[in-house]
Amino acid sequence: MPTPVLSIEKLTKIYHSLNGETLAIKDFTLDIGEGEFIVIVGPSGCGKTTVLSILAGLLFPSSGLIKYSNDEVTLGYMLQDDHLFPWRTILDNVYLGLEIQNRATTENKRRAELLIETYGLGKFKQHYPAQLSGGMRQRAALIRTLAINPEILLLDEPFSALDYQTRMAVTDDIGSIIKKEKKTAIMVTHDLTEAISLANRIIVLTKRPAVIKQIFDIKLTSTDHSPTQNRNAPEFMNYYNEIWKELDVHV
Amino acid sequence: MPTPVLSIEKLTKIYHSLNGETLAIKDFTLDIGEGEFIVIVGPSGCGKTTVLSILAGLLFPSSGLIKYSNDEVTLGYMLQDDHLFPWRTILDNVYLGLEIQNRATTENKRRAELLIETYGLGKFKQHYPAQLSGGMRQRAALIRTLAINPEILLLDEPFSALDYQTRMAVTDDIGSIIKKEKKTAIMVTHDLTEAISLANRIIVLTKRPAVIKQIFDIKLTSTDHSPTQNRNAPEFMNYYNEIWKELDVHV
Amino acid sequence: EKEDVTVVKLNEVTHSVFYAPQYAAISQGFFSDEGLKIEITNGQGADKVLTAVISGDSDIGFCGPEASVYVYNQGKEDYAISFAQLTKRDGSFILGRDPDPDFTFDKLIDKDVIGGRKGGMPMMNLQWVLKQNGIDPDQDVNIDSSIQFAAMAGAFKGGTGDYVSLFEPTALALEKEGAGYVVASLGVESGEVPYTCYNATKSYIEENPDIIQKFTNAIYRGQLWVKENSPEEIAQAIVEFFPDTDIDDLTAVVKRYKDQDSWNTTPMLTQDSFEHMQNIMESAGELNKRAPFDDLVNTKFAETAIENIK
Amino acid sequence: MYMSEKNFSKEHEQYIKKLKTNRFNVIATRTILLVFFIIFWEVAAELQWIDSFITSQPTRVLKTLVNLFTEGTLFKHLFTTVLETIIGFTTSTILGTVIAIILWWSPFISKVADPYLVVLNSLPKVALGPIILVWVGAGPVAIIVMAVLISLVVTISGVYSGFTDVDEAKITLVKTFGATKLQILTKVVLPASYPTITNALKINVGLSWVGVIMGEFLVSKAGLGYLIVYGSQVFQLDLVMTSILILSLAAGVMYQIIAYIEKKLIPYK
Amino acid sequence: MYMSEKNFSKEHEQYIKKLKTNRFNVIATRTILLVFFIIFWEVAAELQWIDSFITSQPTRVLKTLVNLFTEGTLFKHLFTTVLETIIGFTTSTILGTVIAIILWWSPFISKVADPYLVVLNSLPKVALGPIILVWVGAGPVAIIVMAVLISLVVTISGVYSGFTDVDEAKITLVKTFGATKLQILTKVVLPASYPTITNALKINVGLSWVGVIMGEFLVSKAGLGYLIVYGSQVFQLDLVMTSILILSLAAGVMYQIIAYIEKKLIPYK
Ligand SMILES: Nc1ncnc2c1ncn2[C@@H]1O[C@H](COP(=O)(O)OP(=O)(O)OP(=O)(O)O)[C@@H](O)[C@H]1O
Ligand SMILES: Nc1ncnc2c1ncn2[C@@H]1O[C@H](COP(=O)(O)OP(=O)(O)OP(=O)(O)O)[C@@H](O)[C@H]1O
Ligand SMILES: [Mg+2]
Ligand SMILES: [Mg+2]
Repeated sequence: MPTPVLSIEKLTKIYHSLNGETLAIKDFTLDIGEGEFIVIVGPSGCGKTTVLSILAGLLFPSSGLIKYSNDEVTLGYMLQDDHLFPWRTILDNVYLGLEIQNRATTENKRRAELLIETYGLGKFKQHYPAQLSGGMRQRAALIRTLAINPEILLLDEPFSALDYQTRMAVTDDIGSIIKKEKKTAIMVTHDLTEAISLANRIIVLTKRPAVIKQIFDIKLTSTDHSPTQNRNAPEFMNYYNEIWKELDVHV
Repeated sequence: MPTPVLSIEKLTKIYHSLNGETLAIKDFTLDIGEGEFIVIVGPSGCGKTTVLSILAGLLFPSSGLIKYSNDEVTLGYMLQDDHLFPWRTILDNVYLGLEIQNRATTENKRRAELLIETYGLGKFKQHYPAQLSGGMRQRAALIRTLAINPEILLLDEPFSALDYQTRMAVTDDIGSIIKKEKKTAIMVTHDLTEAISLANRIIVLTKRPAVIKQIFDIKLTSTDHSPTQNRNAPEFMNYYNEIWKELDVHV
Repeated sequence: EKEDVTVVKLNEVTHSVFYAPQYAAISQGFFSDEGLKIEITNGQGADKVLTAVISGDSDIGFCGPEASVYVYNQGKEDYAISFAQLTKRDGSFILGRDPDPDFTFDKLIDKDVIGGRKGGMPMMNLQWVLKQNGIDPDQDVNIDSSIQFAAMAGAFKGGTGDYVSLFEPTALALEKEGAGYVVASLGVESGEVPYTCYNATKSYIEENPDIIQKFTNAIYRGQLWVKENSPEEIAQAIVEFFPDTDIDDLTAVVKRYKDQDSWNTTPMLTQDSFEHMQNIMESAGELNKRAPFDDLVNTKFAETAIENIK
Repeated sequence: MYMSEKNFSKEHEQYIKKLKTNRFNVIATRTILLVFFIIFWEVAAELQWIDSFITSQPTRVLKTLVNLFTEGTLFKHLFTTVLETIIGFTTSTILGTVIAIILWWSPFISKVADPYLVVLNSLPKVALGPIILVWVGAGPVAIIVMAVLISLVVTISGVYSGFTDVDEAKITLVKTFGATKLQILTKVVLPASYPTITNALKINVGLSWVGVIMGEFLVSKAGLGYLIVYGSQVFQLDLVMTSILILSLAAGVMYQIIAYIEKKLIPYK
Repeated sequence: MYMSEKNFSKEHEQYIKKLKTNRFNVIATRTILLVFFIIFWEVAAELQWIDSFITSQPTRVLKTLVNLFTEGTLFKHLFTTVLETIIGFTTSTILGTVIAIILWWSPFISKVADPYLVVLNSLPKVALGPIILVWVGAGPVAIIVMAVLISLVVTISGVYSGFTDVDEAKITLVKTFGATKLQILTKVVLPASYPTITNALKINVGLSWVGVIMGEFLVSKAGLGYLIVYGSQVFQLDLVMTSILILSLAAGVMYQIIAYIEKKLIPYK
């Protein structure tokens, strides 16, 4: 494994409310290497979003340690829905992160605009989000995240709001963008097909409190390692069935 | 094929608005046999919901003919979200159809209650929908549809609001309920796995205006023909790839 | 006796010690002697009083007859007729910010004076008095007619205007606070006018002459009673109508009104005073057509009362 | 306080403690503010920093209150105003809901009525005061009409927008069962817009108070509005201030009652 | 009308025709209703079915209008009232938004202020009339204060509830970029609650009119409220009625202007 850009050690998180406390994560330990694509799967409500929120600094852990290889590391967080601001054009939406970090220099803005062009939204720069399809919006949300040039991407079910077929296409699309931009990525998903076709490693969590149940190293023999090709890899179904069993789903 | 309970002939539907007209369906012709499970797939916005709405009598077709084998046929329609009424308990939600059709006799109500018991919501009869999980709510919505004892079920992406794993489980669950109650069903979905594991026939539609592009007869060699078993059938992946190609998805 | 008590709904223009004879008539039982029970509503303005009378919500209105002139001139068929007069002078006083025993009306020149609202009797009367004193109310003084009647004292206390024209007990309240001092009485200056009278619609009078007669009788007895009794006794008699006013204050106010001869001694509304009022209205520019006395005033009940009661 | 047999973590105890401190601080600050305000008012009046004749002062207000109470008139006035408000409120709620139902029932009527409603909505109903007096007469009816006029259009548009906001899919659902328009109304539209309706009621109750006070300013024998007018006529600002304080308390209480009823009516929330 | 080169189907032509007929019917019905109402009013007054002294009548209103116009006073009164309304409206909008921002900024302040706001909200501000005069003096300022008082609390709670309704996820999103509280306010909360704010403004403008008319009843030298008071004082109900009609038109126009600005401000809708 390459040197870890991020090591998580014995992360624990307790939520508090008047009615009592909820232990969401317990002793979560994981090293993540540079350029790795980590996918976290686990039952509903087990604590996946909590892990990402803590990594992104939105929540404080109750205990545990998070170490980045580099103190200045920039994070990009992508949520379930695109959350594009309806009152901003696509271009202005993409500038959002830069504006907030006071880095909206001409150069950075050019770079962001280039990303828009590269990833096929050039014609829609001046459109409002409502004028784009769901898939295009999700792509715009990714570009917004990439515009601040983050080293690590945190993706929380980024495609789950899309319909099935669009989702397949966007997964391929966004997967290859992330690989091309050589980002480290940590993604949460419920969709095992998506997980297996994108991941280097899949972390399976238990029910709440989330403890790591098993880690799968995904090694698929496929021609170009695009998500589409990966889905057709011979090992695909085996991983699928194994992980499915680990998840042990009930309604 | 058994005698058709429903034949659709050259169904065409045009939507009108001030800005122009939209041809949604064109010359849609199909015979559906008793007890058949038909799944309709097709690109987003191609006209799938329109077909179901016309069958349910919610919309008038622009032209074409719909013939039911029996004039008194009862239809049950299930929508994408559960649409349980938050101000009614589960039991009262299930009674809704009976009340509206003025058939809320003691006998019919008993039957509906029995359905609730049979399908595992007995303990939640007096709960409000907000107190149930997504999967349980979706099951309650199905029971509400079944309570009026319909001969034909129309299902419009009934599981798409659920998360991936719950969805798998609920598909199995609801699929077997429908089979057990021996209903004829027409379902729309975007999820090919779901489609293949449930259907007798899959109708693939073109982009709008929806024309039938191809019909797949699904014949899987599986032990008990439950959706779960079906997914593991050797023919599954072939169907999947074939239909996927027919759909020809772009973002 | 109690069985045939008739309820009369009376709408008064404002609640004031100025109307002491009326309250005395009630408290001394003159109305119940006549078999009448009076239910008083505070109309808050002559316009609203007459509105209530015309619309039939009140049987008898109590306000300046100028309002019934307006109504008559607007062509209302079933207009209101005045049948008894209670006060014969303006009840308001001019207050300045400092005591001024040597007050003359010239002192108002170029000053801000808060009067009542345009078209109302207090305002017209003020203008008239100014004219009588050789002052042009439009040119020489700054009359502020913008403030609602009930809010004038407050506005003055709050710093608006140099002078204000006020009724009792407001004037006294301001004096007690040291915020204003009575410098002149408009009642004394204006001469006799039918300042506040009782009225009812033509049809009501036609249909209920006996009630009107009984009412007039009681008012007359009230007028006689205040004439014969001291301010202290009057204050005692009417204190129940002014629960929030101190009895000494009440006495002082009663005395002020009694001393300046505010109250008519009979319910008689004379043609002279009626025409005098129309002069005032005309001079204020609010009257484009004089109304005939015979149509608007009915003196028959007053005459009968005066004849029968000694 | 919620208590359980469970042993909570230290972190949780701290959290609960912090919550409690926080709540205590809020309540303490509220109380201190109120007390400080009253004391300041009193002291300022005593030391004549402010003109207590105009601003009144707490002890005077208290005295006036005691007076009103011992004279027994306090409840008469309060009762009159509250009764008028309740009648006005109830009338405009019922009337407003019925009209909203008609508008919902017939899109044609609703379209025809639209511009009229906009004008009626913007028209400051206060201006109608004199006309109301002339039309319905100067009596309690005028007060109630005023209250209804002021709150009616707001109620109509509140309830109607509740109706139109009802999830289309819920209506589609009952249509699949073959529901008639009446059934759609009673089974879906009305219950679904309960929350919007109760919200409209909260606004409505406030406006009814305004209307009643306005009405009492115009014409009245009793009531808090009458006390205010009378107080300012005889220049007793203590009485005015006291009445305003009673009024705001009464209005606050009625608002809370509506809020409470709302909670009871919507148990599924 | 939208026109295109395309040939539409017969069905579509029918549909368009039906739409047109429908629209025509709506407009025709509206007009007929209005005309019929005016004619009925006139005829009923002429034939003395109704007492035209009380109800006035269209020709009299027209005459009064012409009079006011030729005397040149119409615009003076209209202008005065409109100006006061605009000032009151602007003040309470700005003040209300600022206070709402403070409440949003500090949950502590917002919690402390809550019960006070409930009472202030329910308090019929009309009752404060006499007190306002005493406090700020008798002049245009009193009118504007009245307008602000009446509309302020509603504006605060409208804007504040807009702020609190902002999608939490949007705030989380900018937090992932490391946004400060000020940035959250300016980049998310304010723009996201534009629609709610403009909605609050629509209510606010109505209340400002009420406040101004109330204020003019209390103290005024000119304005539509003044005309109404004067008209009822001298029993010229024609004048009262005319003023009310002008008032409702002016209020309706101002409402439409706000609605138009709303549309322009929110192009993405
Ligand atoms: N702010 C909070 N306060 C209290 N409990 C919370 C809070 N946020 C989350 N939880 C609880 O913590 C647990 C984990 O939540 P989390 O959102 O991390 O789960 P998840 O794995 O992302 O779920 P999902 O699959 O539904 O997205 C859940 O049981 C949830 O109820
Ligand atoms: N009421 C309507 N008026 C005008 N056009 C409509 C209307 N309803 C649907 N359409 C159009 O008709 C087409 C078919 O719509 P429909 O909802 O049947 O598609 P669908 O296949 O169910 O789509 P999805 O996969 O998104 O559910 C779409 O292009 C849609 O824009
Ligand atoms: Mg989550
Ligand atoms: Mg659909």
